[in-house]
Amino acid sequence: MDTKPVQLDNIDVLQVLNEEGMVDTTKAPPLTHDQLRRLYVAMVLTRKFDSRMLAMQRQGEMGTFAPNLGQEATQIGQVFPLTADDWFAPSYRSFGAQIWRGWSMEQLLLLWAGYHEGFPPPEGVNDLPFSIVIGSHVLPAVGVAMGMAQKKQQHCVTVNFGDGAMSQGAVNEAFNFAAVYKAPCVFVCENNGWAISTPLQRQAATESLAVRGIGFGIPSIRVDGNDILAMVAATTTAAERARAGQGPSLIEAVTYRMSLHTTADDPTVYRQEEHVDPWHQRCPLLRFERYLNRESILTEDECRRIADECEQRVLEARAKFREMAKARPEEIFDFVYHTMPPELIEQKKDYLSRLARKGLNP
Amino acid sequence: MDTKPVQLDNIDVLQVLNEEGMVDTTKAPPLTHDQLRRLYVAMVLTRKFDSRMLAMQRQGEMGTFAPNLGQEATQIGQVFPLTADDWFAPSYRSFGAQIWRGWSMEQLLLLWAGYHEGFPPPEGVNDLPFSIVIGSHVLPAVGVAMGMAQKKQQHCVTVNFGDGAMSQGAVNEAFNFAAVYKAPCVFVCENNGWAISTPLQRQAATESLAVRGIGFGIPSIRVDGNDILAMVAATTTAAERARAGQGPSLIEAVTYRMSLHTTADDPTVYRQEEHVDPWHQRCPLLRFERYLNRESILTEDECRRIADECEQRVLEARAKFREMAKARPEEIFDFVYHTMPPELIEQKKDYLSRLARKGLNP
Amino acid sequence: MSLTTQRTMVEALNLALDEALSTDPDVCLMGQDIGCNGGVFRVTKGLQGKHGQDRVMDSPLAECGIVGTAVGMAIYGLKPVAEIQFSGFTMQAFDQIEQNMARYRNRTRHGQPLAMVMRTPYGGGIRAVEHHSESREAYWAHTPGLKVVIPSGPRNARALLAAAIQDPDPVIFYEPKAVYRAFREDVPDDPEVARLGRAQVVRNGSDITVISYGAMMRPVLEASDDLSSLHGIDVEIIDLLTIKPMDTETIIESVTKTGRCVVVHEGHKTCGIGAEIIARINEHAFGHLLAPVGRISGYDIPFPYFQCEQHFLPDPDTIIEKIQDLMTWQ
Amino acid sequence: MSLTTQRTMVEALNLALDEALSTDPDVCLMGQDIGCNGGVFRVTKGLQGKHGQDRVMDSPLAECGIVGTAVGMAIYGLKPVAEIQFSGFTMQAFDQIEQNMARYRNRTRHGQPLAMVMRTPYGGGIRAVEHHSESREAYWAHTPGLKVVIPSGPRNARALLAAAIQDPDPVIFYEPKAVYRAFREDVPDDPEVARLGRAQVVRNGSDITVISYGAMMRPVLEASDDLSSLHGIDVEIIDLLTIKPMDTETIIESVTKTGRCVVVHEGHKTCGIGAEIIARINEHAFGHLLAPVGRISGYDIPFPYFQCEQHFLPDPDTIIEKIQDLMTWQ
Ligand SMILES: Cc1ncc(C[n+]2csc(CCOP(=O)(O)OP(=O)(O)O)c2C)c(N)n1
Ligand SMILES: Cc1ncc(C[n+]2csc(CCOP(=O)(O)OP(=O)(O)O)c2C)c(N)n1
Ligand SMILES: [Mg+2]
Ligand SMILES: [Mg+2]
Repeated sequence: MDTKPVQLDNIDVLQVLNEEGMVDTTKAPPLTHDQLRRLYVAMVLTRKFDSRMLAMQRQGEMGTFAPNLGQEATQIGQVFPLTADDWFAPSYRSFGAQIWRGWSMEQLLLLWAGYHEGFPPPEGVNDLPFSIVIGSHVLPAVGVAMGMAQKKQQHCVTVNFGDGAMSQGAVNEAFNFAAVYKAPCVFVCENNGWAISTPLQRQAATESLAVRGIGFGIPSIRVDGNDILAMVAATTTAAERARAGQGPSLIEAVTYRMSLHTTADDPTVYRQEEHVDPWHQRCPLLRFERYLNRESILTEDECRRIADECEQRVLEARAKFREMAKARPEEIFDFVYHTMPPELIEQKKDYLSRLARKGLNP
Repeated sequence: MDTKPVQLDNIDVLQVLNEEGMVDTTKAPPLTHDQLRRLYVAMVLTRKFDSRMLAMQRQGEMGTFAPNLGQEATQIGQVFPLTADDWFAPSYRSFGAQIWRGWSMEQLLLLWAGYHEGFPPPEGVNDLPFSIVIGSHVLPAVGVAMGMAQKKQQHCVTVNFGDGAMSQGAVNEAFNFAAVYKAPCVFVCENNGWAISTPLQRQAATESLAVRGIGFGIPSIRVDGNDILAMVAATTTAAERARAGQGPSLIEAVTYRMSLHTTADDPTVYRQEEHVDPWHQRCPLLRFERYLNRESILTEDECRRIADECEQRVLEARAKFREMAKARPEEIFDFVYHTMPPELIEQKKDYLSRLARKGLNP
Repeated sequence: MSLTTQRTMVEALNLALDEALSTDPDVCLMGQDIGCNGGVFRVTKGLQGKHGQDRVMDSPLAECGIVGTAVGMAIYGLKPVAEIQFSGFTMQAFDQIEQNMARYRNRTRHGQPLAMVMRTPYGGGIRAVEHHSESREAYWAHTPGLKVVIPSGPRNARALLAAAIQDPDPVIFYEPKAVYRAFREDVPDDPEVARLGRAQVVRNGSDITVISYGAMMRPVLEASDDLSSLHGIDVEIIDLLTIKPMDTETIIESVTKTGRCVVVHEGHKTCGIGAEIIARINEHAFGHLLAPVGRISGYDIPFPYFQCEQHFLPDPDTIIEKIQDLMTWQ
Repeated sequence: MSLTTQRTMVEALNLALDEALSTDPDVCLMGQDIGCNGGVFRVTKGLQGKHGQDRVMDSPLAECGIVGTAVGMAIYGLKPVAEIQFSGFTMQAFDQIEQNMARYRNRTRHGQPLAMVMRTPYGGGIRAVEHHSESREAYWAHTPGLKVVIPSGPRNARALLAAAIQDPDPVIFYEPKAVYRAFREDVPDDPEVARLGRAQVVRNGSDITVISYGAMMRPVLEASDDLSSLHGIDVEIIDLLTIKPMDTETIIESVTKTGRCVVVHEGHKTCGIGAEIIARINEHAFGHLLAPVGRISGYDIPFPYFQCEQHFLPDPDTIIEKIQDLMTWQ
């Protein structure tokens, strides 16, 4: 038996844009001004969408949903390197990434308002529907990647989940399957410090979650998740590795859940404002904006205009949503099987007569 | 955000007794001659029991079972440091350790011969029954350890499982729970290179399984599992850490499955003899014997006598087993609930009439 | 006469847990967010503050881990009460429930019995997202070794949970989340402990027996009010309370008397609790039946997205119509 | 007339898999030890050698991982056939089966249907250790979105597995391991594909209907031989073949004709398949019943350790006795 100690490499920590908005040019990804502007717009749109949806929820127009205030850079950064042939598997907090990928905002509103129409990935968008069950989409995402490998397609899958999801057995199985089959998969763990009321220290005994990947033989990195340039750099590298047949990577994107866990949650019960405060300074949008302004890639005026435009787009989506929001209770049997079996036909008949009794016949 | 790389320590690899039976005295655990002899006897007994059970199985007297030829040092080493107040959670291949812990060999024969009487841990033995479902005993073992911590008892739990079990989500959850709650738990992964026909390289993408523990923040070590002294040293340290409230450890015990996976298995279908060959030299018994002989702790004659005595004990156990082996089909309803509910009383009545029809009335 | 306090089911459950923690040092709680957050439905509110982090344990996000370690604590002699945040997530713990929680007593021939409870909210009606409205009590009823208990109101919730915690066997305690805050009821201030395995005839009647449990008791009661006042049909109502083992005797006694029966549950139809009740009536009261037993249940489709859930759930009108049908069955 | 070969069920299943791999490039297999070891029961023997490691994949030891990644491959458009080594270990995959495999089509409104199969040997009778003899088809029958198929002999095993692989919906394919090598049967050399959802009347009779499936078909056939030759009772036998969706029509037609019925399965009694069949007969043929429907099943206890398993399993004598009882029921 070889008795030399097993050497473990250190885990890199990546930050490109520091909290003052200064760039480390040696690490910056090569992005055009247009790309930088698109990233910025997507982040602003995410934030606008988030706050509008919160308002709608508070007014009773929306069901419970999970805000992502403060996580805009992790959201957009992770999907930026993906092509239409790559796949993305979102978590329930990934609507920023979903919009980037081509989900319409009105559809996402439908989804959170409890309409079945909101769930299926839109035509041409290679995404999974998101998973409400923590971690349950990670194995299917690896399966998609294994399918790509089997079909010799040089694409990749990016899958997004939280720090809490790292505790699920199924997620750890997914790491192992991806590593063993060298599946072209990018794991993005959005470590926002909380799983509802559970802080990271009660979720895991390691300071960095990236070390988990090492335990499975997956190249892993810890990234400043509030730094859009670091996110783009790390996910681009990981996606390229995956497409080149070099297997999976794990990216721990360190960010913070500035807002509620969901609209059913009251964080004042379990966390002090002092914990949240420092993160205001680290706001991913502010930091990126400072940089863009200073480098004259976008002026302050342009930023304001972008904000207005994004707000406008969100309002248009809301209007479309309001037109589309119509429950179709008569359809609930129609998608369970390819062809409805006799026992369901019988049950549907019974159900339709219940609807009829309520005056809801289609 | 702290941008320094995350430092990971190397994983120690421990060997005390090398393949020639030479000891590294700087690492040897402080054992008396009597202790060394007891370890040797237990290992010999394990081997004798194993080969007798195999013979009985081949003659139809025993059900399918999992031999542990070549794994005697991991078996005995891991339980050596445990007191009667400590707990042990065996795998289905842990009969060597179980005998050490106080399970009678006749009971173990009953167990493998399909008699329910074989399953319950004997009076006064703080063990779990073994788990046939890979990895399913690991979380309960951690739960026992959490119970100890909660009751402020300074004891520990050792849980034994294979390299294959490392892939189960539930086992990875167990690592995390143990780490987060600092449960007094010693994980012993008996890496024998195979999970039925699956070699380690298709089970995991890391060369050492100890690195998995690091991923959960658990101090981990790779140990020569065919070296009884290294096993004792590593498990003693781990048990002491656990009892002192310093939390769990993971020990990867590197050994080899010399024999069949189970008696239902035919390894010639999937592995070449060349792979097995080098392991004959590394035989844990031979190596230990050489050392004991050279140090005059046991003479060759004494070793032969021990072998005979062990064989004798196994034969006595077989005789007892043969006396005890009696199916009690009328009892199968009697242990499901504390008090048999009416619906089971009714079903048992029906069942007893079936037995009566077969002339099997108690 | 002892005093009572008006409580919601959430408050009544909290009371039962508090009492258990206060009187039995072996009782401990374990679950996600049950500590300072008090659980997502606030059933454990204040309990960590009162009884300490050692006994009211916040867990990592892993249901299998929660049940599996609770199994271990129970083996060690504790009486863990594990909370799974929604019954839809008990699937993650299925292996530990079926392979260990349900079997340890039998495996060890009473040597290592597990006195433990797995609590979890079940059922629809609160406009929740996917996987948050499941009623899969039939899975557990089909699993040998478990007991399954489902309260229908604050008072029986408290008394049944107390009984479940004291019970020597592992209990799946399914809480009808739609009832959590739906109404208040007088709950005795002094400890009250129910007896598991007993159904309750909550209303006597002579024309037809309605068997139900949990959240469906409310539409059942509403329907039978209407049936009696508007249609002169006299309904006998049985609240199962314990689903497994089932109180067959009470069922058979009632159906033998009325000759007619309807079962109502929100869990899916195929191989559901209704099927089992019908089979037992078929076995024990076939000769007394004047009509087939009616079965009102959730349909065999995934629980619908919440804009449609109210139509999926059995409602009083459906129950009324079915009963009227059966009263005139030829 | 096409040629046939005498095959065991294991060989017949191997044939179906080989045919599927040969004709459809999207079919792939995944499971523990299915590669060069050919699976612990040798169902996949030789397939990796013939079709390559990319298409016949040995997996790590994680059932949830097997089903979960198969779900992903199916989303990607492949047709994975996942093997779980024993049905007792499907508990480890319960979450992926219930939350993803069963629901993807509905969740995505037909957008991402999953054409996949999860094969697994079930049932007792082979003197196996704990957790190796489970029959929990009722779990899957209770789960919306799945189909459940259980063959009873080599020929239908091959035709049903071919159908399951071609089916556009996810199928749980339960293989009666006690039948694996129990006998040989003529299996056509040319491809044969059954139609899912159809029960088969394997013997016509007029006195009583016996409904069963899988490994229990053999004691049923044996019992009815005796009943007809020794007691002059003319038994009609239905082999369900597809458990979900269930061919209610065939059942009702038969029971309407005979007026008497027994269901036989080895899965547990409470909320089992028998309960469901009884409920359907109650709903659709109540007026035709001359006696209660008999239910012969596994008892509601963990499957016993193997020295006692033969007494736990329904046997011909039990079936004969029950049928004789029912024939004279008053
Ligand atoms: C299997 C499962 N268990 C519990 C829940 C309830 N739940 C919803 S979100 C959440 C916390 C998730 O935390 P994390 O993974 O960090 O993601 P985040 O919400 O922070 O984005 C929990 C416990 C769930 N949805 N699924
Ligand atoms: C959950 C589960 N899956 C599959 C099996 C079948 N099985 C029995 S032993 C075994 C291999 C176990 O390998 P490992 O963990 O390395 O232990 P070893 O047999 O080498 O001691 C498998 C797959 C099982 N018993 N339990
Ligand atoms: Mg989080
Ligand atoms: Mg092994």
